[in-house]
Amino acid sequence: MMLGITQKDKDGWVVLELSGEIDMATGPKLRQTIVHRVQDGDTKIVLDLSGVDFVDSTGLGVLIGGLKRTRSHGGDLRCVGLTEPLKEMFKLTGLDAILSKENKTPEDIEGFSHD
Amino acid sequence: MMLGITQKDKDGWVVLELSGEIDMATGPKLRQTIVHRVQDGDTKIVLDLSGVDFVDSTGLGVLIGGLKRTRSHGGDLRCVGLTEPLKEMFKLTGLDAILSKENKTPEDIEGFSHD
Amino acid sequence: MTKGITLEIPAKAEYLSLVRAVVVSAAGLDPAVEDQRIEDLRLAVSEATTNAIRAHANLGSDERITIRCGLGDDRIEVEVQDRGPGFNPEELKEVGPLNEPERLQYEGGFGIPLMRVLADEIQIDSADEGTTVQLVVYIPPSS
Amino acid sequence: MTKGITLEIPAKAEYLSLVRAVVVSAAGLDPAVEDQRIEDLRLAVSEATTNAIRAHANLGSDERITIRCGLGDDRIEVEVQDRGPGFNPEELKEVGPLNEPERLQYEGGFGIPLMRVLADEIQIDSADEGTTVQLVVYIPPSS
Ligand SMILES: Nc1ncnc2c1ncn2[C@@H]1O[C@H](COP(=O)(O)OP(=O)(O)O)[C@@H](O)[C@H]1O
Ligand SMILES: Nc1ncnc2c1ncn2[C@@H]1O[C@H](COP(=O)(O)OP(=O)(O)O)[C@@H](O)[C@H]1O
Repeated sequence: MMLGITQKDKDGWVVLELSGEIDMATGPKLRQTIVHRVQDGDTKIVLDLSGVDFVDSTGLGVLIGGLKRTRSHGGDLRCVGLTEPLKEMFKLTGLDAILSKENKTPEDIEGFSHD
Repeated sequence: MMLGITQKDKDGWVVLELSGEIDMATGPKLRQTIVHRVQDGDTKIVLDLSGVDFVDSTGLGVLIGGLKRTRSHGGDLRCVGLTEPLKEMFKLTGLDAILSKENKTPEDIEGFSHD
Repeated sequence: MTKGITLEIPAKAEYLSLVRAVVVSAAGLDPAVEDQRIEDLRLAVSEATTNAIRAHANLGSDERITIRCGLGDDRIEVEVQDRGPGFNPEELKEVGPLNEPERLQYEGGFGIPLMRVLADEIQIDSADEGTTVQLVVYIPPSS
Repeated sequence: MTKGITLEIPAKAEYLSLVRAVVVSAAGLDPAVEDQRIEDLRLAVSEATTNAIRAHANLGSDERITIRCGLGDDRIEVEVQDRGPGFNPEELKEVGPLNEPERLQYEGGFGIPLMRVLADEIQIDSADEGTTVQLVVYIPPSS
């Protein structure tokens, strides 16, 4: 299983649509993508996880790393589209409190236009 | 992976909606179902395979056995809803010629009402 | 062959779907392998494992079946090894070619002919101590 | 524990998804196991295997990781065995409980705490020759 990453720009946010699994094999690819975008000055990043059916602790590490990296550059990282197993995982690890912000779709995030 | 079998009666045909895989583990369940229906006098049987994503040679054996059993009692056995891998498999083994009869849905079979 | 994975299962039909899941996962590790070839391998390995399970029917359940799966640069190799009584593949009853209506008088005997059609290479080594079937599917060179 | 399956993989991250597929297949053999518990086991075993792969980082690639999976009447047991340098689970740095905001200053150290939450039983046996993590998930009695 691979991790697919499709990048879109929307209302000042970078949306990364992810599909597959985020683990030790695929995490580095996501980390790199985030690092590059922040280097390019794109510090407001949304991860659309609706196509992701597995995140392990390595994946969590990548998300936390991305959160810290974007925030330290004045931006933010949000996760939307969590499937049930991922919600469970985020709850177990306390990540839900800071990462998902109750957002359900990219459109629910402030600054996103509804079109 | 199990094999699910849902039975329906329709216009004098017994429709068995199958889901899962037909192999050495699950084949006996299908064989028994067919045997019982023929014993009950239901000799015109349609297998709806649209939910089946794997049939091996044991499964083929069950289909051929069912065909012979129904025909020897004056009935017939038809297969509909074949997915691509199954079509391939049926072609390889010559089963397509006698089992599927170009039927795509139960409705395409003569004697079926369109509702 | 690059060193790959080894799977041991009890000789029971209920483990067939797990074997197929492993083969599909292993073959999927190389993105160059086409879906159709993964399907071919899935069915071929399933047939070989079915025969192995049948061959164990009269053995104690401790005797397990071993499936080895290796990904090389240009090929996937899967080996199915049983500890059954063995057989002589040359002496198999000729049941007519696949794909002929008369063939359908038999409800069995599809396994090995199917494996031959599905795999790019097949080798059967059988002796009194057991049988090993090796199946090879080629991977197209990634461009 | 009923005799189950054994899987050997090279210590490479790309095999993690295959290990998960095997665990899901094996647990699914018993219809009494609920989907949520299969998810729990999938993640817990993945964490244990991730640690095993990391522990092999400095070993030759011939040294493989062994995953054993057994289904009993009332439990699924999965054992992940590596040949890494071992560690002392008692001496793990305390990184605070899961589920506390301060916890997020660390990007790692989630693995073992997660396993403890997800599995009904966990046993870690570690020595210089390697580590074996045993994870148990209970199966509710089928009514
Ligand atoms: N692994 C094996 N061990 C012993 N005998 C085998 C094995 N594989 C195949 N055979 C023998 O070869 C015959 C033909 O096999 P196959 O073509 O797969 O058809 P089928 O299994 O339906 O009979 C089997 O009936 C069996 O006698
Ligand atoms: N199988 C193992 N072999 C050697 N050391 C291990 C093993 N599993 C865990 N450890 C040690 O325990 C530490 C904590 O593991 P864990 O809670 O999974 O978090 P992480 O792997 O993210 O550090 C690891 O950093 C490692 O030092």
